[in-house]
Amino acid sequence: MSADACRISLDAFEGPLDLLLYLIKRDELDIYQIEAAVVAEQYLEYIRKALELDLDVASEYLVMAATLTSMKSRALLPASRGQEADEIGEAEALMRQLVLYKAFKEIAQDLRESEDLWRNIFPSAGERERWSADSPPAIPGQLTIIDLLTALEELSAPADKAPDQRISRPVLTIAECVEELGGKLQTGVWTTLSALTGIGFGRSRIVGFFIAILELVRLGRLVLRQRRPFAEIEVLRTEFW
Amino acid sequence: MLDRLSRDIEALLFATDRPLSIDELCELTGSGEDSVSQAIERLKAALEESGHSLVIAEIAGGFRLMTDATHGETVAQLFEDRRPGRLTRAAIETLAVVAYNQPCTRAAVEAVRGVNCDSALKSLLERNLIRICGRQETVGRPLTYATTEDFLSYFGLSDIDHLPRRREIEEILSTGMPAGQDSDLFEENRG
Amino acid sequence: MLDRLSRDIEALLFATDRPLSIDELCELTGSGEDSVSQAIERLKAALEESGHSLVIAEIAGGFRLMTDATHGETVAQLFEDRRPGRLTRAAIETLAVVAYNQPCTRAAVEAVRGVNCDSALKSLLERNLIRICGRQETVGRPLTYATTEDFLSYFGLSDIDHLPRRREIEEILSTGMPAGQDSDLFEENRG
Repeated sequence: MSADACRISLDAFEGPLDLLLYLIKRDELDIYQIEAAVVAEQYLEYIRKALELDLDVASEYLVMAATLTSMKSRALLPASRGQEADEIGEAEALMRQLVLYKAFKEIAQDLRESEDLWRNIFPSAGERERWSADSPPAIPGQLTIIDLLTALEELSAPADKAPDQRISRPVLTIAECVEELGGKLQTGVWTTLSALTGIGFGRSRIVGFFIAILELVRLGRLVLRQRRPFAEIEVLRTEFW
Repeated sequence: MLDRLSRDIEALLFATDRPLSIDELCELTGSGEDSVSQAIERLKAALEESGHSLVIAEIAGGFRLMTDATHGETVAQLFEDRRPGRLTRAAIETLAVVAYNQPCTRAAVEAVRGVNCDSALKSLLERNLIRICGRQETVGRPLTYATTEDFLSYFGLSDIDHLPRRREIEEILSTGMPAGQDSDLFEENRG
Repeated sequence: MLDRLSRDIEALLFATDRPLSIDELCELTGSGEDSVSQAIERLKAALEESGHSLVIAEIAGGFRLMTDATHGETVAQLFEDRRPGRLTRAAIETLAVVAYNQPCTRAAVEAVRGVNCDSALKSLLERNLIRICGRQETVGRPLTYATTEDFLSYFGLSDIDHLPRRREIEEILSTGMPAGQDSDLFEENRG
């Protein structure tokens, strides 16, 4: 990937599907015959460059990275019983999702053209003021539920911000994962992944941490171990942190 | 055929929601006063000649396109049974409180809003957005209010249960901090 | 010269603040459907012939007089400070999904777009291009969204059924919406 291509920041995309469509078009791939290994390679390469450029990468991109990595690794392994069907199902599901999203992107483009045209066409202001008596009640459509909700929200805003309210969560970026890891890991002490992410948090958070950890392993700042298949993954901070 | 300037002026006088003065028309079309005045005359003549129902009226120091008075009766029908006038801020707040707390007394609304709600309740009753639905069995047996069928149709709801819940309100109204795909998981923690 | 019925219709289409359907025009003018349709045609021809800047547009299930697009720049000056901006890409994509799947939940939109859609939905609700239309009778009873009349007017569509048909969408949606990425990824592992 050229340096220029990397400069297209992730901000230009409406999410992982949009980025995938861009890569498929760029590399002239066939959306109906996606080869997991090829697409995954391009996608991961793009995300890796974005991470190197210190761009914030939203967790949604990382979840897709994990999906593609899983598809890619399955594609490389010798097929076991039933696995081939899984693989096809997985690729098919992704293909359908991409085709659907692409269709909606095109519709959005058509709507955009209509918007540009109709923004330049104006109705008359109407003659309600001139012809109607000045009586109170309201016309449907003058007020929406949103007006009601906003009024309610503003009324209750200063009062109760009790701790049992919903936790709002911004999109987690890799940079944030790394920062949090730095705070939690002590040099020379093995720590489990679940202790780092916290139990009961979202999958995106786990994936985000996992990708951050892999990146830090690559840079030699962390060491990973897993005592047996499916055992807890453990992480050790090295002196190169 | 109308010239470009007359057409531009016609479009402006058609779309505007207030009379436009000659000065404003000059600025909007980038033309001089004489040209604009003459274009208005041509436009008047064209509308009259082909017998349109629209005329250029000179009111409140400006020009505006209007239906001519002979169509008054026809046009007035449009607005006969429909009721203009926006709800006031006080009325919207009061309505919101009643909708989410019904049945609910005047004192309860006033406790939330912190001000007297007499006139807001009265105007909501007049507009048939709320109704008196009973009395609360407490000291003084105050009247209680609830929303009406008209309230539902006004907001396009088929059931009062379709009003967004408080938690959903926060979700819809919270900006900048979108709830993630994992919102369901966060809620588990609360329980 | 325009006849009485055409003039009446012209006056109505000018004075109204929303599109008027053929049925409404019949009732308001006390004429039959054929007469009204023909009068509309005569009106269209008259406006075109004398080169007025006005056209009859068929939008949101009815007719309305509007300025023609060539005067857009001139007229837009009138509303410069209060015309809402173009929709963001996120908003317009979200709107596309809602339009083709209504009524539709937030989760369904997010499954198609693969990203959180809270703030896009919120801005569409604020601009009254979508509305809350009920709840889906599934776990959690999530709110459902649909497009509004303003949506049709905003994009110059005459009817929601007149959205161009898309084969891919129909095929894929007929076999069920795709699940969100999260569930795709983790369901395999559970299995």
